[in-house]
Amino acid sequence: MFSLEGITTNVQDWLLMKFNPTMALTIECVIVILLSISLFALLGLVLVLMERKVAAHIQIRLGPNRVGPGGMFQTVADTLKLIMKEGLVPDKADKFLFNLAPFVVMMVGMLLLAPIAFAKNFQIWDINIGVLYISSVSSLSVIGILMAGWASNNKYSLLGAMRSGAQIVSYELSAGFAVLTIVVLTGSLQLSEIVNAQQNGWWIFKGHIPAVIAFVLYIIAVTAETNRAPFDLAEAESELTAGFHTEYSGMRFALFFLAEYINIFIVCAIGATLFFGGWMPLHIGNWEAFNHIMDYIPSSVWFMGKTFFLIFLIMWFRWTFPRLRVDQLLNLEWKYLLPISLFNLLLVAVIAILGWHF
Amino acid sequence: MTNEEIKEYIPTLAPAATFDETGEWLNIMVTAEELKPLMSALRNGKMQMNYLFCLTCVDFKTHLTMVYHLSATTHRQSIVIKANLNREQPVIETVCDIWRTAEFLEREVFEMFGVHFTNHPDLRKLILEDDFKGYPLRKDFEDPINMIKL
Amino acid sequence: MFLKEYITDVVTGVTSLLKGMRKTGYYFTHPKEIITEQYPDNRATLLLSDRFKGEVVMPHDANNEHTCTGCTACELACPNGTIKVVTKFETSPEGKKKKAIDTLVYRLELCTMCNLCIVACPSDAIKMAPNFEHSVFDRTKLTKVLNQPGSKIREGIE
Amino acid sequence: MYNQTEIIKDTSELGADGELVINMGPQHPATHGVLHLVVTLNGETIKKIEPHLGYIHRSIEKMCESLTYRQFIYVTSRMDYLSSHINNLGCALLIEKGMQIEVPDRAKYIRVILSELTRIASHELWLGAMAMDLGAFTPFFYAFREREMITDIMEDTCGARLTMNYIVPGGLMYDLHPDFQKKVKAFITQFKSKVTEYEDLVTNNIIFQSRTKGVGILSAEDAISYGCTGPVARASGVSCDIRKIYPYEVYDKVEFDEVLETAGDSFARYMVRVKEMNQSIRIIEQLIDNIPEGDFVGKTKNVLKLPKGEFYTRVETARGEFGVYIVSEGGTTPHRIKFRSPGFSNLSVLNHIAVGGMIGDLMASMGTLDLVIPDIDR
Repeated sequence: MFSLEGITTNVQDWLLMKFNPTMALTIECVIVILLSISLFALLGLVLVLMERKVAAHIQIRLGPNRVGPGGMFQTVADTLKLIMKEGLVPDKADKFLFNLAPFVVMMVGMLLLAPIAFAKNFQIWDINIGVLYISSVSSLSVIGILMAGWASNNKYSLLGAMRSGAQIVSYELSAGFAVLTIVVLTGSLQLSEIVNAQQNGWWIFKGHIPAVIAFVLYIIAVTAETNRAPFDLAEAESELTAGFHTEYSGMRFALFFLAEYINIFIVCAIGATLFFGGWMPLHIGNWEAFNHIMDYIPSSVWFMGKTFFLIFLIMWFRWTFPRLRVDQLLNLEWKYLLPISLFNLLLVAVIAILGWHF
Repeated sequence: MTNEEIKEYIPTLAPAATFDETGEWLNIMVTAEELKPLMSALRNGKMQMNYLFCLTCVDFKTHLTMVYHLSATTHRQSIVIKANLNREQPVIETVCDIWRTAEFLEREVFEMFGVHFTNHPDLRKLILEDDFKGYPLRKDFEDPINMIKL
Repeated sequence: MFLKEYITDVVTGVTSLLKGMRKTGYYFTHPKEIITEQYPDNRATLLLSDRFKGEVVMPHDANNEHTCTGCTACELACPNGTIKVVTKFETSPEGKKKKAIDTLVYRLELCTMCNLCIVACPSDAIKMAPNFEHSVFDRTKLTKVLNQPGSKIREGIE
Repeated sequence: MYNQTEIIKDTSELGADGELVINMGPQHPATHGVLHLVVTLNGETIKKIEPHLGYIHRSIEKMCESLTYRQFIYVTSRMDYLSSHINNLGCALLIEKGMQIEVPDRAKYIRVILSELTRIASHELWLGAMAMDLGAFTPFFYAFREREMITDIMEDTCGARLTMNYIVPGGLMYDLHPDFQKKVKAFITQFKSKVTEYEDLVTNNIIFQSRTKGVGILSAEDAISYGCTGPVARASGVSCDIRKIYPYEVYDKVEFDEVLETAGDSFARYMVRVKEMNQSIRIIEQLIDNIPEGDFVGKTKNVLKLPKGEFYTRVETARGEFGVYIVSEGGTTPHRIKFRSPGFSNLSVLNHIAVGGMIGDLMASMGTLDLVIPDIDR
C-alpha cells in the first residue's frame, strides 16, 4: 500500500548512510523547508481558486473559466501579476514595520505547519505539547495584523487592525476551550496521540453531543480568528475598504492574501485532526469488510479530504452570511460562545471521568 | 381651508401679501422681511404646514424670486409662498429652523443663485468647489469653456 | 426563564442561519441554475431585441438609394447636436433645382440613443440598429457619415 | 471639490480632541457612486457626518433651460437612473397638464405597468446592493437575476435597458412589443417563486436582523421635517405615497396598499421595500390583461409651447416623491426648471440618523436610505 511513511524512512536511511548525522539532519531540514514553502505556494493557488469557484457556484456564476481548462491557471496568472506589480509604500508609513508585517503573518502560518500530521507518521515535529503550541503560536498572527494597521498610517487600516485585535484575542478563548474538550477526552496534548486515540472512531462520533457542540464552537471561533466572513471585520470591505491591508499592494499584499488562506488551511487541518481523526480512515464498529476497504485509501487522502471539507464549510459560511457589527461580534463571543464552551467543557470532563464515551 | 379662507387668514400675518390663483395652487407673494414670521405661523399655527416639499429660486432677470412649496401631511393642502429679492444683494432669512430639509436646499440655492440666508447654521457651498466664482443658475452666468451653446 | 429565552435565542438564530445555508447549498449543488453568459463566445447566439437602440443607421436598398430628403428634422430634434445634415442642390435633368443631402454626419460619441431623431424623421430615412460593440481606439472614428458614397434619394420621396 | 491639502487641513482641525476624521468616498465600496462623506469618529462611534456633494453634478436644471419640451425629457433619465422611466413620466405629465394634452388610455396603462416594473427593478438592485453593504455578497446575484428579466422586457419594448426614454408628451414613443404580456407574466411567476429566497437569505437571517433592527431610527416628525419621502418616510409611519394621495394615470383604478411600517429603523425601511415589490406585482397583475386597444400616442402639436405660468407635478419614484417645477415664459424652452429629487432630502437625514451609531450602522442606514448619487447631485 502506498504510504508516505515509507518514503520518509527511506530518505532518512539513505541520508544517514551517505553523510554523518549532523549533515543528514541539515539536509533533512532543507528538504522540509523546501517542501513546506512549496506546500504554501501550492495551497495558496489551490485555495484561492477553490474559493472563487465555490463563491461562483453559490452565486449562480461560473467563476474563472478562461485561463487554462476550467480556469485552472487563473490563480497562477494572478500571482504572476501580483509579483510584477509595484509594491507601493505610503509616504508617511513606518517603513520597517510596514515591510515586516506581511512576513510576520506569513511566519506564523509556517510555524503552525510543524505539528500537523499530514499522513500516518508524516509529521514535521511531533511535539508532546502540540495543542498548546498551536494555540499559542496562532495568537501571534494578531501582532502582524496590528503592525500592518499601525504602520500603514491610514485610518481605515488602524480601525481594521484594532478590530482585529479585539476579535482575535476574544475568539482565542472559545477556540481554546473547544480544543480542550478533545484534550480532556484524549488525555494528551500530543497530536499523534490524539489521532491514535481515534482509531476506533472519530471524536465527533465518540464524544456524543458535547463533541459536536465543541466542533461547532471550534468552527465559529476559527472562522473569526482567521478574519473570515461573517467575522471579516478587520477587512470589512464595505466599511473599511480593505481594513488593515488597505495600503498594501503587489507582493506584500499577496503575502497577506496567502497567509489568510494558509491560516484557513491550518485551522481546518487542526479541526480535522481533533474532531475527524486526522489521517485515520473511517471505521464503523465491526463492519470488517467496510473497514478494510477504507484502510486501502491512503492516509494522506483521508487527511486532505477532511481538511478540504472543513475549508468548504468555512467558505460556505462566507458566501451566505452578512457581516456582524463589531459590538455584536464581541457579544457573540462573551455572551454565547464562552458560556456555552465552559459548560460544554464541564460536561466533557464528566463524560471523560465516568468513561461514558465509546 | 379653502383658498378664500386662506386669503383672509394670511393678511393677518403678512399685511403686504398679494395673491395669485392662476396656477394649480394658491400663490402668495410676500416681502422678504415678512417671510420668516409668516412661515413660523404657517408651520405652528392653525395651518400646520409641516412639509416643505420644494424650495427653490427663480431668476427673472430683473429680480430673484424665492419659491417655497408648502404642504401639510394632515389635510394635504398645498400653497406656494413667494418672495421677491433684490438681484444685486439677495438676502432672506433662513427657514431651516422650521423645516430641517431647508438646510440643504438653502445651501443649494445659495451657491446656485447667490441668495444669502441669514441665520443659516452652515451656509457653505454644497455642490460646487469652494473657490467657484459666479452663480451658475442665474440667467447671466457665462462659462465659455464648459457651456456649449447649441 | 432566562435560561429558556437564552436557549430559544440560540436555537432560532442557528436555524435561521442554517436555512440560509440550505439555500446557497442548493445553488452550489445545482449547476443548471447558473446564469452566466460567456459574452464573446456566445456572439453567434446572442439575441438582442430588434428594438435595441444601439446606433443610428440609414438603410440603403439594393440600388444604393435612401429616403432622406435632407429636411433637417432630425438635426432639430436632437438634444445634443449629434446629427449634422449637409445639403446640396442637385439639378434634375429637367433643369429643376432640388435639395438633397450631401452628407449626414452622425457623431456617435455624442449620441444618447434617445430616439427623438427617428421619431422626428418624416420619411423614415434613419433608424436605430441593435449594434452595441462600438469601441474603437480613436475617437474620430465615431464620427460617421450615414449615407453611403454615391447614394441618392429614392424616386418618389419628397 | 475639496482638494487634497484642504482635506488634510480639515482633518487636523476637526480631529483635535481624539476624534478620527475619515473621508468615506468619493471612492468607497459602500457609497455606490461618488458620494463623499466626511465622517467624524470617536473610536467606532460616529460623531458627525458631513456629505460633500457635486462629484457628478451635471447641472441638469441649467441644461434643460436650453432644451425644448420634447428634448428635455430624456435628460431626466440620467438623474435617478434606476427609476428613469418614472422620471420621464413626471416630466411628460407636467407637459400634458400644462398643455391639456389628452393621453389615450392604452398609453396610461402601459406607463403604469412600466413604472411598476421599474420600481421592482430598482428595489431589486437596492436589495442586492444593501445586502452587499452588510457583507452578504450572494443575494446580490440572486436579486440581479430577477432584475435581468425586467431589463430584458425593457429592452424589448423600449429599446434600452436603463435609460429608456420611452415616454413622449401625449403618450409613448412606440407601441408595446408583441411579446410584452407573455414576458411580464413569466417574470411575475419567476419573481413569486424566488421571493422566498430573500426571506431565507436576508430577511430572516439573525445576523441581518441584528444589524438592522433598531439602527438608524427616524421618527415620523423628523421624517416630515427633513422632507423624507418614499420608503424612508413610510417606514416611519408617514403616509406619503403620491400614487395614493394624488393619483396620476390609472393608479386610482387599481387596488394596492400603501405599505407602512412604524418602527422607522433600517429593518422597517427594508421591509417596506420588500413589501412594495409585492404591491407592484399586484398592480401589474391587475393591469397586464386589461390593456385597452387603441392609440398609444395622443394628438400633439409639432412644436410644444407651455403657456406662461408655473407648473408642478409629482410622481412616486422608487425613492420617493419626484417633483418637477417649471416656470414658463411661454416659449419653446422652460425659463426655469427645478427637479425636486427624493434622494436629496433623504440624504440630508443621514447625519441625523447615523450619529451615535457605529461604522457598521452607518452602512445599514445608508444602504436603506437607498441613495442614488446622480439623483442627489443632478
